Amino acid sequence: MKQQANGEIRIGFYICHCGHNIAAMVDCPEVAKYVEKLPGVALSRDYKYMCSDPGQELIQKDIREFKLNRVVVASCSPLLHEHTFRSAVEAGGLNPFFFHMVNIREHDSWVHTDRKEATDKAKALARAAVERVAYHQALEVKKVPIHPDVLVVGGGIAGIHAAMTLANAGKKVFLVEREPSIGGHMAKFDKTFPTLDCAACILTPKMSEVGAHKNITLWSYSEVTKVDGYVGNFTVTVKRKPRYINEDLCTGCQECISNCVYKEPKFLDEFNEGLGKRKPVYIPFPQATPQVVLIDPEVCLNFKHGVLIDKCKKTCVEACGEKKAIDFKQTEEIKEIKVGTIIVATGFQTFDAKRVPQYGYGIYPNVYTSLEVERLVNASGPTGGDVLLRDGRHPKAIGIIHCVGSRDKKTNRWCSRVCCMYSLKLAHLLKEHTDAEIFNFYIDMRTPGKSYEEFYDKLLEEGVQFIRGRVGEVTDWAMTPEEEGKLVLRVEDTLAGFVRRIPVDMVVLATGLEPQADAQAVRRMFNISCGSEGFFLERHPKLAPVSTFTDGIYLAGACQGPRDIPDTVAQAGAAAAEALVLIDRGYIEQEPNTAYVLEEECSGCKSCIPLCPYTAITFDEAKEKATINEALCKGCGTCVASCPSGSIAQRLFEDDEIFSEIHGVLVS
Amino acid sequence: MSSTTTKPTSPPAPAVVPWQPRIVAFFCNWCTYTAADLAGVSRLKYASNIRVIRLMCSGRVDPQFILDALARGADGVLIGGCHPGDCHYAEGNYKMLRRFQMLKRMLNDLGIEEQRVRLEWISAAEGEKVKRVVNEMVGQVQKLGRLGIPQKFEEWDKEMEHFAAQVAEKAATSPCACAAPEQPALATA
Amino acid sequence: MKYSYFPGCSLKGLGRAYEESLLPVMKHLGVELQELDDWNCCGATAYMAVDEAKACVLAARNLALAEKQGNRPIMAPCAACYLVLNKTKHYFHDYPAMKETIDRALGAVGLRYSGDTPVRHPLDVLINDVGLEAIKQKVRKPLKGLKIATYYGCQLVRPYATFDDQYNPITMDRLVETLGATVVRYPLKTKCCGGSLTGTVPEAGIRLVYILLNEARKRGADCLATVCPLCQFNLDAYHAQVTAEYGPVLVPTVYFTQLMGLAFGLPERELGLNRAAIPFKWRPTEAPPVKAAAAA
Amino acid sequence: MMKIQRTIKYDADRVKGFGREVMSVPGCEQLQSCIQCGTCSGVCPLSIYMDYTPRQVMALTRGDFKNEVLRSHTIWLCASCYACTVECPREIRITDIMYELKQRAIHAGIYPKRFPIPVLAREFSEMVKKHGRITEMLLVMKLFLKTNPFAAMGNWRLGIDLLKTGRFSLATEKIKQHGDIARMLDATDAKKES
Repeated sequence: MKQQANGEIRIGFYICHCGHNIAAMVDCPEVAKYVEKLPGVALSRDYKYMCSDPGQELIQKDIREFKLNRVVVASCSPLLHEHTFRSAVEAGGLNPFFFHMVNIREHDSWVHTDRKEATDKAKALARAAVERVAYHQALEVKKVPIHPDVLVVGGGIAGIHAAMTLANAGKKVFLVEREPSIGGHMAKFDKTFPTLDCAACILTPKMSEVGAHKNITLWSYSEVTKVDGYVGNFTVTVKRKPRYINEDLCTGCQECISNCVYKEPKFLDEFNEGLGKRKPVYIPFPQATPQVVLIDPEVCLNFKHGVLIDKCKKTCVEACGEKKAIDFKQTEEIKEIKVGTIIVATGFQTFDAKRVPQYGYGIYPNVYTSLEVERLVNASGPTGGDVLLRDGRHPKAIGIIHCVGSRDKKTNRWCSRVCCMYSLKLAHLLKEHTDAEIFNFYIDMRTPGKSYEEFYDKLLEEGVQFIRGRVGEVTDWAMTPEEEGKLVLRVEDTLAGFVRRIPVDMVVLATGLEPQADAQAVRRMFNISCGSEGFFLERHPKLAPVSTFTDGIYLAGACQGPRDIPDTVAQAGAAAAEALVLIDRGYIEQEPNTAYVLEEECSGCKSCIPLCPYTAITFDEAKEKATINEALCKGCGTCVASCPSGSIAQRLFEDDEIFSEIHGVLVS
Repeated sequence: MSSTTTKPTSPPAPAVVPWQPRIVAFFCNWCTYTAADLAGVSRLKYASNIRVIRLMCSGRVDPQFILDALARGADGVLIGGCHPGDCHYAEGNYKMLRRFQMLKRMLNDLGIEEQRVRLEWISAAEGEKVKRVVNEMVGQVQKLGRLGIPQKFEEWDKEMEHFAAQVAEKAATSPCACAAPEQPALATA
Repeated sequence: MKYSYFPGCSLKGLGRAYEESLLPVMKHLGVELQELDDWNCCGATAYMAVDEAKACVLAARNLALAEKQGNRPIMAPCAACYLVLNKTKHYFHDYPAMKETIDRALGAVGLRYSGDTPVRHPLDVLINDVGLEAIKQKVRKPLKGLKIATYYGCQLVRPYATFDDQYNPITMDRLVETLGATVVRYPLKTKCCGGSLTGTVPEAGIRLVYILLNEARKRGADCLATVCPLCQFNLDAYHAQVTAEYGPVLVPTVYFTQLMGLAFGLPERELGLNRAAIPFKWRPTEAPPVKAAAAA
Repeated sequence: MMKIQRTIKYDADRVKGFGREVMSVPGCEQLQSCIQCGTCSGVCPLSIYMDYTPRQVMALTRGDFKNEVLRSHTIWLCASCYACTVECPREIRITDIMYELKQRAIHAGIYPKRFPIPVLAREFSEMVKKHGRITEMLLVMKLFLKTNPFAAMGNWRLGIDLLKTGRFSLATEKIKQHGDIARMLDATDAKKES
């Protein structure tokens, strides 16, 4: 056992009431009394709010007055306030690591119901900390430089805004988008609530700015495939899918498209949700960024099942002429970049309406999803803004069903937050375009947000019908003559208190938002966590909403949870700011919890070397001993636990410290 | 490792059982400790018998910690780490798993029931699981009864002294496997 | 393939034709049915309303008997029995209190229930154990040209959809198609027939019957195929009241087993076809499967 | 002259604890999480005849309005088709709750007089207790005689059809060990008292 050096130990112990949060379930004064008698404790206090300024000043004052050389605070989770108190200790003139924190709120007062038991637990934990802190050593925080470049993953409105913010601050940004163009879901919307300004009008300027910005490297039609390293020094591998067009040479003149051997578009058009058609060579939508066409090898005659066969007349190549932008030989390209911080803005996917068969999506042609309707009412959409049903009719009555794939234990439990508002918007637009009678079927109308409720009022005045009730089913069997040939919704008008059958020509399903299908894979790649519903998990729901548990990786937009455009943009700005903080500081302080070899004891068995995930351990042939590169060590402690001769130690988690904690929680 | 039951299993009512087992837990900083914080923030209620010691990674859990805890009077030990593939340090949890298997075998040889030590993968989002696992574990250990190794040690020590006296020769060393680490020089205030 | 056959009260009474057609068809397919000795009422819907525990106890006796008598899977053709037996099994596993009650009650008459015996519906057995291939082999007179509205009713697929989809079940569709018939799209295939309400609250029950028959008619079905004696009874026996109320909608309702019998070319008197109030007159024409295939 | 009655409910109209009681029954727990969306009524084939919609029954039950619930026709009109149970976004087993309420109504003896369904239920159970099996026609006859004899005549055509088609047998179905049934059912009650 290593004797601890600093001579006499004088510990100051503080237990926090946290208002009633702790005091209600833990008898703080009693714990303070108990600790006071423990060996090494110079003073022991209970106080209402330790994290408050007076609380911190109290610590500093005591350190000077009572010559404290160790401090223990029993309050909330160290993940919340360890840093606060370390600074306080430092301000008091002590090395910040002569401090240890006890979690008696999240782990005690909040989760137990018996005051006696909770108090005993608090005592045990406090004693463990007191015994542990005696072994603490003075440590220096390690500073690691930050690479100034940033990677933004996802080119929706979140990614676009984050990238622009950083680029305008003079930082180099890599923006990686999976689709052929940036813009994401917002580019598909017709108008945006509650202001009803057209999505394209406000989005496309930002898109072209991104495309033109000297600080932004835009890689569309590309995917991140590998992420190595850690905050400040990430190495990222990006796969650039072949679009069979040389981006630098293509001017976006689209001559190739008009001259394609296919005279008429005949393939389902993804951007228009399959409501429209495109050719094998195409540009997703008029304002696509980058303004570069691409070729779909699955349907282009020059390919067979994606393999080049070179059988087509290639009229497109002729049309392209001197530019020579078309390159059928193009292959997938792998790029490797170094960045210091990463912003994940991979967005959401809409709920698959087929999962609620009772609403007949995919069975009845006139049942649409909300996203389809966005395209249907859009002037540049497949019908040029004419609401023409799949069966060629114009609707005289329309039913909009809210909460499809939301607030439903059998599909997604959560409220998707945007459906109420976009349903109101679609109701307004459909009214405008068709003058049909419109019914909104909602469970609860949720319009929190600046001038959202006012928008609801507007709709009420427009004479849109609102029926509070979740639709039971959509069928095509008629009970009465006026129902013949219509879609019939059976629903309880819960406010009127009876059941109704309502015949309509068109049904719109307000599908909810859910995590991207590959969210789990992405999560693993970036080593971040997901909530139970599958959205990426923020570090703290209130105090660190855009940070993740992995330093240097931030979240923006709906990949973290359903949210509308204003919130998304705000969050994207926040994420960018967080990244800027690191970059402009230029370095990050790392917990000095690295491992080190006790040379005199190392037998040179090499068993630790393969264990290290960061290859921080090497073998010193000369000394025949293992050596640890502390710059590479991340402090997991796996090697420490595995060393057969016990000759590796970890700062902040020394064996003595942990053994004394074990002792502490078990005596008494 | 974790059993998912469809019916809500009511937490074992401590009142029923005369004694409270003492359970030491080693939670990794990134997943399980955070999950326990989440359980707190969500005000979930679970048995208070558990004492959590925070480590950066389950990979840091040295089998000695577990043995030491049992030797000092713990009736059970719970280790919590990130789910396979989610480890903040890539693979610390795998390393722990490997060690854990060997440790279990060793405990069997020592005549200590396997169910007293438990390894669980609990992600930062699984506050509910912390509640479930702790309650299950407490119930399990309550069924097994007290382990009481320190008491055993005392008995053995007595026997040794007795034996020593008989052969009338000072027992220079006590064979006690794990003496407490000597405390540093302390001054009481 | 051996099963403990649990007819249930209906198949001995109003649902007679169901049993009459089920037994020969199963025999023809080499499925061995051993009628559960001394079975009792399953405890069905009405009893549930008086005392759930007792209903479950009644059902449990049959489950216990089955375990005692060769421990074969139970085949319950009546949708109500099928549901109650399954429900009891679920409760037995999900609720300790219910398990205790059942154990005590059975104990009183020296019976035990372990909770394992599977409860199967003939449709399930035909599709998953016998298999459509084997059934195809047996088809002598394909039901060519017969348009069928497949009607599953409620309790077969709800709440325990064990072998088919709750919203859009297709096992019977596949079966009758194998027999050579055509299935018409019938959105009401899992709607309620009114159960005992036809008798107790006619205005409600009769309306449901009318809706079901009328929609089948509008969709051009020659008949409805059903899997439940109560459905068959409601759709068939109340035609007079329906006609009086809404005008004639005489679409015959037959058991899927009767259709199988016809397709297998079994003697008609064995199939209880004469028992329907709305007679089912359609008959397949003798034609070797080969020719049928060519014609198709 | 139109007849009016007060519809306001005073706290005295509640039977406090009723809701909690029902929600503590196995299978009924989920009622706590009802959001009153009305899906149950929307899919219920009988809701069109109910005095309270299934959703309202859920609300009334949770709100301790015992008398309103047990007196309502709704619980007796439920045909147990389980559509509501399958569709409920909160996975509330509404059909089972309806059963629970029917049982309570029968035990409390408060249900519409001469209303056939509870009578059917009781007849049914008595017949089972006696014979172990059901003879359907016997049941139907008894039912009509007890509730309104004229309905029996109104259904003469039905009777004749059944006779014609040989489905109208009055021979009583019995099981051999019908003593067993009684013994089992008594054993079931045994714990109810305890």
